[in-house]
Amino acid sequence: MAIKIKKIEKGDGLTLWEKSYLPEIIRGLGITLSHFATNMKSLVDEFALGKGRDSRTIMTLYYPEEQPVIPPAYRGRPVLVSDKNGVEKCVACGLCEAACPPACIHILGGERDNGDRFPRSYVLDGSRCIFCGLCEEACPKEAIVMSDEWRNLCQYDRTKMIYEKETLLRSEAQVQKRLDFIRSNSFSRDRY
Amino acid sequence: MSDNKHNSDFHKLHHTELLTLNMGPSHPATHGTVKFLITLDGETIEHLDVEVGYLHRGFEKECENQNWNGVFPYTDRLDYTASALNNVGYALAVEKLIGIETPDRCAYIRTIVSELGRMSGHYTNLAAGALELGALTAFIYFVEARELLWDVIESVCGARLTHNYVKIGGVFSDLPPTFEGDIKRVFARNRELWDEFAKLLLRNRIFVDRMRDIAPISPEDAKAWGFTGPCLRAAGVPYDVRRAQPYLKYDKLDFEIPIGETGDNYDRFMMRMEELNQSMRIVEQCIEQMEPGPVNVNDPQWRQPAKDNIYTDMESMIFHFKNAINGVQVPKGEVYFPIEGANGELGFYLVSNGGGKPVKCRVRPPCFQLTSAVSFLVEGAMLADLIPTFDMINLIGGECDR
Amino acid sequence: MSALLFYILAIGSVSCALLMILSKKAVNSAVALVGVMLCLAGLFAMQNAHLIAALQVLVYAGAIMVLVLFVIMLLNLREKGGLLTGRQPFIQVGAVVLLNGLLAPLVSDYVMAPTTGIALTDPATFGTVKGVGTMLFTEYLLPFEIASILLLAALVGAVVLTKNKKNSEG
Amino acid sequence: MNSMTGDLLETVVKIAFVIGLNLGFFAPMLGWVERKQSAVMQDRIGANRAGVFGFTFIGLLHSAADAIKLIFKEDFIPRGADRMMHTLAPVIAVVPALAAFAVIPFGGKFELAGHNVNLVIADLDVGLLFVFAIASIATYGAVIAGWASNNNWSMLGGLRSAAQMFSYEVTMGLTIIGLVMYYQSLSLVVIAEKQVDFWHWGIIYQWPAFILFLTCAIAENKRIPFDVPEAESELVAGYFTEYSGMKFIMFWTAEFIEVVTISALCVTMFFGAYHLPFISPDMLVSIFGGGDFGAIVAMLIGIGVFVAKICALIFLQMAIRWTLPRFRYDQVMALGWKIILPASLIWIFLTGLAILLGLMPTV
Repeated sequence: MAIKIKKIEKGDGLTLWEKSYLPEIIRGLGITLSHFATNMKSLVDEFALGKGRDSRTIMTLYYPEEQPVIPPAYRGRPVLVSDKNGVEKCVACGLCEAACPPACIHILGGERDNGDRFPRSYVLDGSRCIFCGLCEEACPKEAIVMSDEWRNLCQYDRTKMIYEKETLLRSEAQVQKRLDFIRSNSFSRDRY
Repeated sequence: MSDNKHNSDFHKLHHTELLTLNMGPSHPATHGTVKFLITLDGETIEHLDVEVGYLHRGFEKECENQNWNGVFPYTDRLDYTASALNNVGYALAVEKLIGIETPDRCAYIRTIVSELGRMSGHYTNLAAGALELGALTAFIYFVEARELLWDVIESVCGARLTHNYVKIGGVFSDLPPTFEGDIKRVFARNRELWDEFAKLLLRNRIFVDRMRDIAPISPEDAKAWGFTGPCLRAAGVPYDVRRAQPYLKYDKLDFEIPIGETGDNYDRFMMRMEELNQSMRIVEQCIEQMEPGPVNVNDPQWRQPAKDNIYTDMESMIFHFKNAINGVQVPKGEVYFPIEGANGELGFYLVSNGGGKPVKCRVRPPCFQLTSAVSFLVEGAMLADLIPTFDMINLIGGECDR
Repeated sequence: MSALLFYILAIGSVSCALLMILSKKAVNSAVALVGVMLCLAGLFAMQNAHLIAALQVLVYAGAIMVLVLFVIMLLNLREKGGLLTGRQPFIQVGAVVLLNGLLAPLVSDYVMAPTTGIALTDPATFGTVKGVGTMLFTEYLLPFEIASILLLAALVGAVVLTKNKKNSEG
Repeated sequence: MNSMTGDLLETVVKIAFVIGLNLGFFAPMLGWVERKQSAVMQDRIGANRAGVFGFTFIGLLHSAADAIKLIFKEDFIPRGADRMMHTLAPVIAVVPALAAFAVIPFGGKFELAGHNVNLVIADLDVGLLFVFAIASIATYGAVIAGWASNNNWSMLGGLRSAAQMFSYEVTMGLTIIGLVMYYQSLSLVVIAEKQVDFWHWGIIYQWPAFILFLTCAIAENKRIPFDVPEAESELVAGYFTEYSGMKFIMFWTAEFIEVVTISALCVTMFFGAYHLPFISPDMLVSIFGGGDFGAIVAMLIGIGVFVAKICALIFLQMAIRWTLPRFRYDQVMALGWKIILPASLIWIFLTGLAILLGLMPTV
């Protein structure tokens, strides 16, 4: 493709009329006030006339009452997935620990009576986690996934941000959306 | 140092003295954390020292302790207003070192996210520029535009600010099915907001007086200071890495390089305004040209296997465990790969000894060179001129200090 | 009622004046002087000289004192606060009283003499904008114009001084 | 009740009304208007969370919350600051802002129970001059605050504000000379009364004076686009950088009251004061059956009209404040001295010429 160069338009062509400040001030006021009028109308429509959420032209959410829509790709708090019996799928292989860039995962592996490996303790330091999703990528068992949980990620006390295995455990149904996403999209055979 | 030089005979004769001001490290105008040591004569800046380094997090050293894929989250935090661009730059550098070529669709997706990243960077910069001139409504209009863009980015990458989307040999996931519709809707709205932003400012004499002929730079000086990106193009040099050294799919795309005349703040502002339009065009063309297909290289050595392949496919299993524990084994060698970042040429210089971790990961941050020229640009100007100049230089602490 | 107001204003102006003379800090003195001006304006207003009162505030308290304050601030004198101590306050007050004593005969000649310009004016228009304006542009036109030329000279002087500074710098 | 106590009582009631209107209604409302209007202009919602038992009243309670918070905040005086001046400055800022209202008529003259009620605190012959005199005192608040804070940013802000306010005072005085010539009076009461006829409203013949005056008044009030003394991106917060708690709220209140004062002045001089278009107060009195009842109703309508007009102008000022970028310091001065001053001189000349030639009939 040939290199195209575009000389930008300079603002030196201000006419005498524009130099008198007034027309541009009036034009600016026209823009902001038209926003004001549109938004006022939509607010009246929504709250006074009860036309509902769709009529709103303001993009801000009334946060605690309204919740944002979280896309399936969203990476929230990393959680451990449990199988049907409520036991974690994790086999304490340590791949997530190795892959984690800020080193926020600490695993102490153990062995059950039937010979299955399991994490004796699984600690995720939420105050260090950067939500990069590399643990999810590294896990061969789909045992740790990035959930869509984003509440209470911040605490006043750092000790409250250190998550133990019990607090991280989620049933498969709870993270089904994310599991579907990574199976069909991120880590599926169609990718390559 | 400067005191002897600037406390000239005039000041001695009139028993006056210059005022030394510490602007920053915490000051409303120093986005990021940077300190200016200003010597003022009335309102005129006699001398200015920029002190950077307050946001130094040891990025380059940190990389030496991460495996090749683990560096991506850190590159996000270089230019955090346009983090996808850093991802892409680093990935391209590593791939050049390995010598692999990503599939077509992947290249298109990377082009799209780079341009979205560039747009987000420019939106942030222009909005902050308006804010610092006191035009709060214009600021919010562009923040709204950026917010809409981030919604799309979030649906693609999973995060609004630190995407960590690009991987060695591909991207994390394919575009979501809603992507095309979202982009159409968002771009339509963003074009409206662009128009309103332009109408609020560009012909307004207050704005023009604040920006025109403030801190101009000649093409020669700009080159000598190592300017790249919008600031260099504002001085009239049509240098753009996307054209000078095409990567990804840029040679198949039709876009224009905007250039300015005098290299003043107004030109720099206009440059970014125009690049927003060009970026939107690029994204639209990419969506048009893109065809369905794989988004990762088909070689288990470099990319993550599918989850159900890990236990069924021998090769996948071996490389998955090896890559996760030891990192991707990048061949020995060194490489420099520049891309066009939001602020200019963003280059990654990587050295590998054949192991799983980079031996050296050096970044050429575009705004470091730009920041070094701030004192050259504003000496003799007024205190109030420093603010828009500094904004148009667009120091991003994470990128400049690393 | 008006007597009460008079005493408040009078005591206010005198105490502000004393504060001005006695305080160590130049800025405090300047602000006290503004207080004096305001109290004087109140006294003028009580005499139905509303125009003079307004001009007193506008010109002296509002404009001139701001400039004085401006200069004091720029000089950035590093003094201690509080009032003067020891013999100094007596010396300062004494000096002012002495100066006033010297000037009193001069002033009294004009102010206290019963047959000057004031008596000539119509009591109905005394102190009003119209009255003052008419007098200024008829009877006292020449002094008025001379004063404006003097001010113009000062203006030109100021411009010349600031211009000089730029040149020596360049 | 002898007439003097009656007068005194009347004055006290009027003063209480004006102060109550400003501090009790306008100052908190402006806090709300500034937040909400800007929010709606900018596609946002604006503050709406402060509430009592879940009732938020579309964010109205935020002003109360602010006041409570700021009153209980630490009153901080920086080391090396002049304590007395630091405390005095916010007071000097607030008092003149309120005092200017003394000469602004907020209703007409009515006869109530044989007593002449003139709805203005002080019917001064030199009302306009009084306003300017008071405005010139307001400069001290900013200057002293800037000096007393022992902070370079405050100092720069104080110096800028001194120069700016001083310059614009001069210019502001000149911008309305044309209007004074048109109405042949400096008394705001007289000017207000002369606008009974809609065709004598100041805006009709004197609209250039309105534009010039509004510009100067906004500059005098140091709001965007003229907020160089407190430009937050340059001088942090200018002269009140070092203020917190009650003192900060006083600066804040002073700024809002000045917005109201400017609006009230513009209404009085250009927009027919308390008059409805085409309906005189006398007509209102007779419409409502004359007598005391009619007078009271007409009085209330007059006050209501006045307040409504003020609100409209406040809306305009807020819209301007949220639309425009900021000037540079030297550009503010250049605008004042090189554009507005000559323009107002030209306008005085043109008005004089028009009156002389009979093109603009004086009222």
